[in-house]
Amino acid sequence: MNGLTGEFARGVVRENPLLRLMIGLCSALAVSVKLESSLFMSLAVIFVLTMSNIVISALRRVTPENIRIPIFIVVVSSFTTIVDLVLRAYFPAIYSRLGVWIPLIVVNCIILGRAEAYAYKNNIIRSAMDGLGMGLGYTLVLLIMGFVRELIGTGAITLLGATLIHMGSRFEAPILAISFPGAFLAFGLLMGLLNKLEQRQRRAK
Amino acid sequence: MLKVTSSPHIRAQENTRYLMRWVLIALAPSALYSVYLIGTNALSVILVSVLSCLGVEVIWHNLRDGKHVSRTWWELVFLLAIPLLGMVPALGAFVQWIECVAILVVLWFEREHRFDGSAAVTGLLLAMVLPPMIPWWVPFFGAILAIAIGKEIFGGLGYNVFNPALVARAALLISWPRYLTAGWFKPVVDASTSATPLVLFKNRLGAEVSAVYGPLLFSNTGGCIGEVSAFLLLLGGLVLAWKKVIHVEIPLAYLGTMAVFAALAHNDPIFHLLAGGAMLGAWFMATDYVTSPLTTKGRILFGVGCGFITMLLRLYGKAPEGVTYAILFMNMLTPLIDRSLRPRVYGHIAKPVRGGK
Amino acid sequence: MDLNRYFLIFLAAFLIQNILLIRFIALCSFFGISTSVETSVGMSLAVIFVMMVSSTLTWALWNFVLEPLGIGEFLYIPSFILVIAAFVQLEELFIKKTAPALYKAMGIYLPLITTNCAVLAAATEVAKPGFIKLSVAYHYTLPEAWVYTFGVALGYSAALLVFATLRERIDIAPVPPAMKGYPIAFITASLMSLALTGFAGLFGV
Amino acid sequence: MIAVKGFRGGVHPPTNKHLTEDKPIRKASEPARAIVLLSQHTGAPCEPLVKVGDYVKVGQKIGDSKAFVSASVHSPVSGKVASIEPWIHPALGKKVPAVIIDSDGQSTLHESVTPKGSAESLSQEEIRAIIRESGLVGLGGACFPTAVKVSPPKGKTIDTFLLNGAECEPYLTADHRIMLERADLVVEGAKALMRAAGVRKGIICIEDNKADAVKAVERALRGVSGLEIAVLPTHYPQGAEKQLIKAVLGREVPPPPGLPLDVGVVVSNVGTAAALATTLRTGLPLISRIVTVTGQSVVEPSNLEVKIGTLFSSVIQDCGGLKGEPGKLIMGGPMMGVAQYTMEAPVVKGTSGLLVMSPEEAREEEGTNCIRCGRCVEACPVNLMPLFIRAYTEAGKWDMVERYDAFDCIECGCCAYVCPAKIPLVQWIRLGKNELMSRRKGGK
Repeated sequence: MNGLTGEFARGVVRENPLLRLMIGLCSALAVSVKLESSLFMSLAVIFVLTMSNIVISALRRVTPENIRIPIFIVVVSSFTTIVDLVLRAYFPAIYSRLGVWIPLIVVNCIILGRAEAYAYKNNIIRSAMDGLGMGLGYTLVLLIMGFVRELIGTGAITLLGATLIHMGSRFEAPILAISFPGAFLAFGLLMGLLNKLEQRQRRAK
Repeated sequence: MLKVTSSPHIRAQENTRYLMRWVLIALAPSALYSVYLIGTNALSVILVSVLSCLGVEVIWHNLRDGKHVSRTWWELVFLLAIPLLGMVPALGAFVQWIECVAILVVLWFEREHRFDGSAAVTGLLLAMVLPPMIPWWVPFFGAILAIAIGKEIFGGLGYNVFNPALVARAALLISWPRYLTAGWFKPVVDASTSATPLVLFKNRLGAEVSAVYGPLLFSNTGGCIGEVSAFLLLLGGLVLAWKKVIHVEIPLAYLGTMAVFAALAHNDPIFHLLAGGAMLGAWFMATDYVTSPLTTKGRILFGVGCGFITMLLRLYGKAPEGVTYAILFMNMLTPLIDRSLRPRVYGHIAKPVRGGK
Repeated sequence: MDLNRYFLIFLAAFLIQNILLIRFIALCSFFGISTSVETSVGMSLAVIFVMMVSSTLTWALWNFVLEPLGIGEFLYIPSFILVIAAFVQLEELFIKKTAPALYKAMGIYLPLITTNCAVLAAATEVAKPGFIKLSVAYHYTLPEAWVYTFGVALGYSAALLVFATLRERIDIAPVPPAMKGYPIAFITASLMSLALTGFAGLFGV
Repeated sequence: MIAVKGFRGGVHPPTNKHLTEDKPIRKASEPARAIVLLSQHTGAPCEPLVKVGDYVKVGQKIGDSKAFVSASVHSPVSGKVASIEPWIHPALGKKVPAVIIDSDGQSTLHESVTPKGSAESLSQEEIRAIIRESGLVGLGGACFPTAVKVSPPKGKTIDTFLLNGAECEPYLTADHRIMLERADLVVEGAKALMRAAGVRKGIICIEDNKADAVKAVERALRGVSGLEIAVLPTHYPQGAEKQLIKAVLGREVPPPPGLPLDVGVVVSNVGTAAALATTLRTGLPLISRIVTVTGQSVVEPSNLEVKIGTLFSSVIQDCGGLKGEPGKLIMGGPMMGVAQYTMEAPVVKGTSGLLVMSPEEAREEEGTNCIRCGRCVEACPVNLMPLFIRAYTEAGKWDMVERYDAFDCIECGCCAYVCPAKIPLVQWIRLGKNELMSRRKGGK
């Protein structure tokens, strides 16, 4: 794989930020309690990640090496503030659910990590693709986790007030799935499952 | 042919199975008594829990070791499909018995498997910390959690960090709180309430609870299956101490700390020792080898910690009982305790250099 | 001077709302650093120190500058993170000059702390109470902010140290191959979190 | 009587001493062929002093070394040197050079074999020279050259001499019988050793399961000053040097390479003392020793005085042979002895016993994972945590193996004895130590 699709796909699978690079975990565990919050958090992260990658890449030739980190932070925190204010204004319910995690995007390791490791060294289009790919990798895991945890833990999936799936009244949802320990547990099991699949694939080759 | 092995060439009689067998023997009076008092509900919880633990262990080991893999998968599907029979109205009430028989059939197929007895102990302990009046699938899932997440995923016997039975209980408590905080055994004498003494105490109806030593000791008190008789549990614990199966410093430190704490907080120490899961926890849960410290000093610290947290949670916490979390919390500290309280090696002047990279 | 209140703030910050196990903040360092007990101790010391100072700075910044000027809602993210980043940079230089031994012990952890969400989270919480949903306080006085921050930092350190000792033990266990490494670490964290859930509601916190 | 302090840890395995404790020492039949290994002691191996075809006499020195830490070997028989070739060493499990002598059955004494005098009549230097010449080593099993032990380096003062008659190993009764039957030799030898080492205070340490031996030694001590008896409760591994010092004196020997003389103590076995006394009286160097031949599979378990170099098979034949197929042949006791893969190894200076187990007794139980019961930690007399040393050895984390003080292990076997999971802990720890040693040598 090479070229732009390569940049894009890399973040989704091979260097998935959550499952492979082990960064950006905090928010992923916290917001994956519901599909809805996973979705909005992912959108916020994709936006901030892509935009800051673009801006940092664009400024990379004029950014002095020794103060690059503060500059990255200023860029990232500007976009984070935008998301913060937009969500607060238009989706107050979701904002209050996501709470601390929106402002904490600014220290989300994915974003600063990509800025430092990629955007600062590559051109704008590549950086944008990298941001999108990484964001999508994050989104993918978040959606799976959000879906599974919400479905098992509450017995139903609701999105923007509409109930999409309902397991029926005889299903007694284990609250464990949406609890704090459940987040770690689900994530650990998901990683184990992927490892298992990968091992099987490797053996098949 | 002369056999050549490394010294020593003689071994003590005790083995892992022997130790596990004694734990089961020590728990048996309490378990049987609860079945006698409570009836089939207790029997069903105990059977489902013990058999499921054994079943999960066999299936996990077979898949892990690659033994009879296809047969094992069929067994797994078979056992997991049986709960679906609960949908059939006529069968609904009997599913637990069908499941028990099914597990027995599977165990018969796997009869050459070497059981070390730890799964049976975990299963019985799990049953003892559950209320008797719960749907049968609660201990079923509990057993899966205990053996799979509590133990086998860490590498099996001896490698788990937390007490498997208590992991399962805590997870079940989060998952289905309404079953785990109700469904207590109803005492025969005082049928007007189904609350446990600790719940009564929590609700500040505690003035008269001190007068219930008799019921606490000998039955007739609300609570989990394993809480029907503090006396029988104490007896079992003493048997284990006498057979040198458990290290007696843990229960002594545990119960001693509880008593002192209670007395300092102007509570009735004896009530706190007899009520709830204190006896079961101190003698059977906290003494689990795998999850408790290795040195005498460490074990005393462990017991004191358990007793302190238990009383803290009982007196100032939200829930009436704290034994489960106290022991789980101290389990978590066990590697740290083992690391910090290493015995001074013979001939070494100062404390040994702390381990670590 | 209500000692009781200090105690409750500390207990909540340290144990019941443990920043790592219950609030899911700073997990990247939790999983990344805890592979060895020694590094965990080093990181903990660095975090305790940086957190105390950062919280003092942000508390002052918020109460004396941002809030009186009414620009807090827009600027708190960039200004706080910049204050922290700047302080960490200065501190690194300062320690390097004045206390080489200390620098040796915690120097390599300092750059990592800038992106340690726990620092930003605690620093923001003391300025804007309710940030990480702590129900004890609505407004922190400076001593309360210190107590709170110290509780958070100590809770972080304790969880990190305990987790490192657990991982040392799990490290040599025959964990199923698919679960080796991070997956089993997540399961362990899940059970730690499970053990802490029992403390919810202690003293009404 | 000395107040005994005891030591921590240890175990109480069934002693099984009843098989031989009432059997008086009898002389084994003369070997037709003696296989004298040139390395029977701790330290530098000996060079042969004879050639193939030479005629040697009983007590003639046939191997020696110039190294300080070494002990010479002597011919136990008279006859012709048949060959000098490698032969299996029962403790090392590999072949080492040996002088093989075909006996002529005459037992002609060598000219050097003449009485040396009593302990009182000889000077310190004279006794040391006699010890060196007679090839005396610690007969408890460690085989450390006695001449080295009684010559402390300058600057170290020794205040106490311990005579080790604990014999804590199950089954073995050789020292027991020596103290019972040859108490006067034991006392005489102890006096000589104390004189050689320049110590005034000596304690003879005997476990309380040998009450008759205590009485016999008490009787022999009448009128002797400077020597006392300490009766110790039966407790394995009390006969291990470090544990004995801790139990009797409450002192702790520093970790390896620390030695008892670092805490002012010299420990010697009662068998060694008796052998020295024999040398003083008769002039015979160390060419025989008392061996307990025991076990359920031996027809007639006995305590034998055996010439060094006699093959195990012939020693066992002397005891009526075996009942059925043997399961295991162990040189030494069951706790620290070495399992043999052949009966054709010779008796060496360190052969305190031969234990033959039936196949039934030798069967090993299948174990489980370590259940962290902590029994090994409780049992370890040096306060190690054997389970961690094993776990880190298995995981290959050598730095942790060292941090858990694997080098302090005395390989007494208590941990493996008590382990309910039946883990061969001693074997693991030895493996860890070996790996650490080779890593150290490798410069890492």
